[in-house]
Amino acid sequence: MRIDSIEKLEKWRKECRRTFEARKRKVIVCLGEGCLANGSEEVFNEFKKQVAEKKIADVTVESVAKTGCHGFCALGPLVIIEPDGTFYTKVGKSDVAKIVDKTLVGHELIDKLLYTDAKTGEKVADYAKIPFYARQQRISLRHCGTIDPHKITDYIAMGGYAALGKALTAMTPQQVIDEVTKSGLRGRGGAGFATGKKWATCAKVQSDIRYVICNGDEGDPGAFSDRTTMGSDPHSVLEGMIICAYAVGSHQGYIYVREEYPLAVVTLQKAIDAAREHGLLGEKILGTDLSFDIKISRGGGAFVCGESSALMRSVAGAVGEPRAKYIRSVIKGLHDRPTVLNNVETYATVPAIIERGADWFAGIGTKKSTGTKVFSLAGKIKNTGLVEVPMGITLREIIFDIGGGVPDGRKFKAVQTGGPSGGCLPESKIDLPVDFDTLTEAGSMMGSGGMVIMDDRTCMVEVARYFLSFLVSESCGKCVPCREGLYQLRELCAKVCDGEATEDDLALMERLAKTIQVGSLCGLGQSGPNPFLSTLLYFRDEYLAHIRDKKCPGGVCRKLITYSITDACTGCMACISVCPVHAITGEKKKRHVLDTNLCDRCGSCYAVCKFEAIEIS
Amino acid sequence: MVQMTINGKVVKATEGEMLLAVIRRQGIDVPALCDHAAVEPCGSCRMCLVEITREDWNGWKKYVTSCLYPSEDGLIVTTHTPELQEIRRNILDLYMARCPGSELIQKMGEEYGLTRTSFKTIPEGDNCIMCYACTRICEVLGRSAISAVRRGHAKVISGPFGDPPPDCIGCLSCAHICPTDVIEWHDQDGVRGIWGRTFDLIACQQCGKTIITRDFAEYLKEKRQIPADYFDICDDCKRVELARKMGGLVDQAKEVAS
Amino acid sequence: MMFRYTVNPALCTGCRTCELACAFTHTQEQKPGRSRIYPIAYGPDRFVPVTCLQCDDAACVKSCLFDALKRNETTGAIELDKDRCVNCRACVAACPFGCALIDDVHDEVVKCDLCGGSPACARFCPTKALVYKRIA
Amino acid sequence: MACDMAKIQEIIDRSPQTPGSLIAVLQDIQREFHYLPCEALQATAASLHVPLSKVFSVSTFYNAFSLNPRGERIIRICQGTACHIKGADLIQQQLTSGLGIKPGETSPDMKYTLEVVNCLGVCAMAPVVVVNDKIHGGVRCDKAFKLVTKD
Repeated sequence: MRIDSIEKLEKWRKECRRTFEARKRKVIVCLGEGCLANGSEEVFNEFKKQVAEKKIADVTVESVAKTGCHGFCALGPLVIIEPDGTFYTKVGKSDVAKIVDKTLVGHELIDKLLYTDAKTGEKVADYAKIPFYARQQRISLRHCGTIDPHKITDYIAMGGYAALGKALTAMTPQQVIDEVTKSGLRGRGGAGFATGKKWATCAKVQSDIRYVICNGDEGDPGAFSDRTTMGSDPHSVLEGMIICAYAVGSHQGYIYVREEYPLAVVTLQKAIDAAREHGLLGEKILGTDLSFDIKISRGGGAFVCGESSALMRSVAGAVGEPRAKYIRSVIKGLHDRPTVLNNVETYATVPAIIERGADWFAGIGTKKSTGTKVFSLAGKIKNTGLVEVPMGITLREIIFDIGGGVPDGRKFKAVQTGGPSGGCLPESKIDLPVDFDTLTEAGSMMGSGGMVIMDDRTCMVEVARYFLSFLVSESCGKCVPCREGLYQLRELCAKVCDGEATEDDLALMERLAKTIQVGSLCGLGQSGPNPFLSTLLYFRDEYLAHIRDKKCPGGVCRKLITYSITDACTGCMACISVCPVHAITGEKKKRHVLDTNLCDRCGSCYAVCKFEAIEIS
Repeated sequence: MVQMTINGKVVKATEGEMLLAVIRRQGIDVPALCDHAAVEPCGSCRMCLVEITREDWNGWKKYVTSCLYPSEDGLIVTTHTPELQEIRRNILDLYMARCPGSELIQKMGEEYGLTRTSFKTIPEGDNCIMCYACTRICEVLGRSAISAVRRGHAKVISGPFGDPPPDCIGCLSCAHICPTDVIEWHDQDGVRGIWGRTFDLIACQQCGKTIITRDFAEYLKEKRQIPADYFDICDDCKRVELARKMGGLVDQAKEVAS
Repeated sequence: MMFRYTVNPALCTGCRTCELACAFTHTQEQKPGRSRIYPIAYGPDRFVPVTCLQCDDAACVKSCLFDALKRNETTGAIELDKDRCVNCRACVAACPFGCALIDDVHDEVVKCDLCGGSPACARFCPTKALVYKRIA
Repeated sequence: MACDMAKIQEIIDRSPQTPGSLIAVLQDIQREFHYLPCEALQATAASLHVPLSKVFSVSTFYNAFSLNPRGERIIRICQGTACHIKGADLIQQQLTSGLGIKPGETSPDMKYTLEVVNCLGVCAMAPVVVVNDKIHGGVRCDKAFKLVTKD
């Protein structure tokens, strides 16, 4: 069915809403990657089977719905029973029968599956009351976890494409640009460039062809919000892109999705096909003069392709090497045409701004960083997952109030933000309000919103070495400071980890880091030394401990630690079976012995010991 | 025409002309390793970084590779600040670790006071500075026989599959353009060897002197419509032949006149 | 403006002044490179000063894949842009008259450029066998 | 190695025969064969009018491509930051010693290929191991070998 006018769109919406709301009681199973990894597909199928068999009055097979990622990945697979908002966590296939019998038929709660508030120890039934959700304000993620990403009707029912209709019929392209400018929206991809300004520049360049590209190459390790948005609410990305195309006068768009996200590609393709079928993409969108289509361009597994000029070369089928950006891509981008490149979260936010107005959006967040930002919480934190919060919220609120703090009773040490281009912030910076500018001032950056939390068992020098290794393997190799410089910096960092470095080496590292920052061709190289520089800034004592005392305070660096087995050993044999170099010997129920000469200090025994009988010194 | 300031001196340049060319025209020596007039600039060696600013930038300045930055009105360019010299020195330091055997790099390093690298010499390093001059010239030539393979620190220049490149015609452009002379080749007994391949050299039908390979001649014939027989004789013999022909005409004219 | 460079072998005595003048003009170094002009004997005491004819449809220009050879519209000479030349020698092989040359001393391609409009060979030729003059 | 040339050509013909299709074509071939056979690169170069050297360059630049045949079971260990912090190295060590192959290698019996990837975006479930596109979260190092070898 082609929707060729606003009237038809609204009529269709009524139908969609009726179907969407028809099922009074619903069982929603999260099928985001996190829950999928824990077996949520089996749970979903089991629900369908059980519900069909048991014939419950107000719950039909159609009432069992799947959604994209709900954000609270730590507790997946997640199941929500609407309209009560009953929130079941870690649901296994074997739990399904009980849920059907007790909750769906008997309207009872199953305590075991409910969320336990970490502070009070109480069970919380309604997910809206869980701190993880209660503190969030979802704009970009507004539909994630509530709609089936494969159903355009779900999106329409939730008010989808209304913003596009509004833009196309009630606004001129200039008014759209003005609205986005007024909202203060800044690019969510990392650098935080003003989106409205970018669109305005592109629209002004004389050209018959302009391109709109969505950067879905979320390469920062530790960030996964774009994957979620593309996979759980693809239409809001499309809608944002179409609005942008209207504003700047483009007929062709591309979504560049990284190779590592196969599910997102499938979901996006389905969404594009559905939008095309309904006249929301292609010729004469919604019966207006706007013609615009979107193609998916799959990445090839190269972090550097997140850099705009490399990305555009990759879209054109070439090696993703960046070029010096003295002519900005917004003027001369893909195929040398003016090109608007924004990231997934930015586009997904646009429809909300058009619909609810720039003032509403600008009223959220801080003055210079308006709106909300999605953060991916991972690492040593209880509530791993995705959260969307207003800009200006402190790191403490995100990590401790929403994220639940560090697990296993360990101490918070640092939070890494912004991926390999960002930095590590220590506890002294934890009350920093999070926005584009404060993070940069503190020596880190927003990046794509990844936050990896580290506890006191982390060695910051080793973390720097890890990031440098990442960058060495991801550098395109075009320019010397990045190709040779990061390699040498990594080697020097490894030398520190091995306890073989001197203070002169540290000075050399600082000198080299500066040259890499200033001398590199693209952003990857220029920001490459950040993880090293920020750890040095806040954890210089750890570097010095490695150098002067030959000690690794985090107990990580292999050459500087030894493992031993204490009296707490119960003789469970777990460490013996896991030791790759067979350095541990012993019998069942007898204290095991570790041969330090054989031990290569990998830490496998420490990781598997349930009795804290492995000691690091 | 645009007007810029380079190291305090007002200079004129064509709009869009790359800064490096303008700077060099002033007799200022800015080092560059990957730059060559026959290929598009690529900005990989970073040696030609200069500092630019403008009156209206309020003291803000930035570093750009002059080989890639087009001239524009009002630009204020500085080529040799202590910071820039430090960057160049560190880059050469890195090169010295990678290319311990390169005379050029060694010599340039010495100019910046480096006798040996501060870094760990790379065991698998050769004298290739990965400037892409060879692959770029091969592309201009229309062959693209060689390319950069893999990425990052593991990047090397090679033929497809690491094999002798099938599209190579043995023209030596890559070997000649290479700033560190790392591409090995030899002409011996009428045969040229390069990139693991051998090519027949065309021997002059009169004296046997060789100039280019048969494959290169074929390519020129096809791409630029040069008649095949032009390549049969060497330049020396062609000149002698020309002298003989012209002389013959002169003699004929003389006979006619007398 | 148009110029023409003419060679009249009948007047050439084979004195080789042109060769010296050429080599000196183009290389001020200690070891002079090869000249771009050669008086070649085609019989006893008979010489032709062979040099580039600056052909209209020149094979050297056509053969250069890097646009290093371009005609100077003022002087009429086909000039070699040394910055662009990579020494592939396509022009040397292609010139039907053998007048794109290899300078053996410096191992590079050289070619007559009419000294930028005042060819030394013509200036120094004692017999006027070589003449460079304006024709229009 | 014998190659299904007809299949390769069919895959190439699905995309527009322009240089811009290069990456897409290589991805389609890789998906079909799990690696890029040498003949496929040659056919791609010829059909899309791209020099073979460039096809090779692209296929070695991107991590997604493999030029060697890969095993029946492709095991990918995520080495993203979160996975690293949560002990991905230990998993890697268990799998390399267990399978007897290093990352990037395939076992001689063509059963397993071990690869390391820089973040799969499932950081919340760290550490993550992917076996033939099935994501496994919260992998424990002592269970890793069993996980990837079980049927």
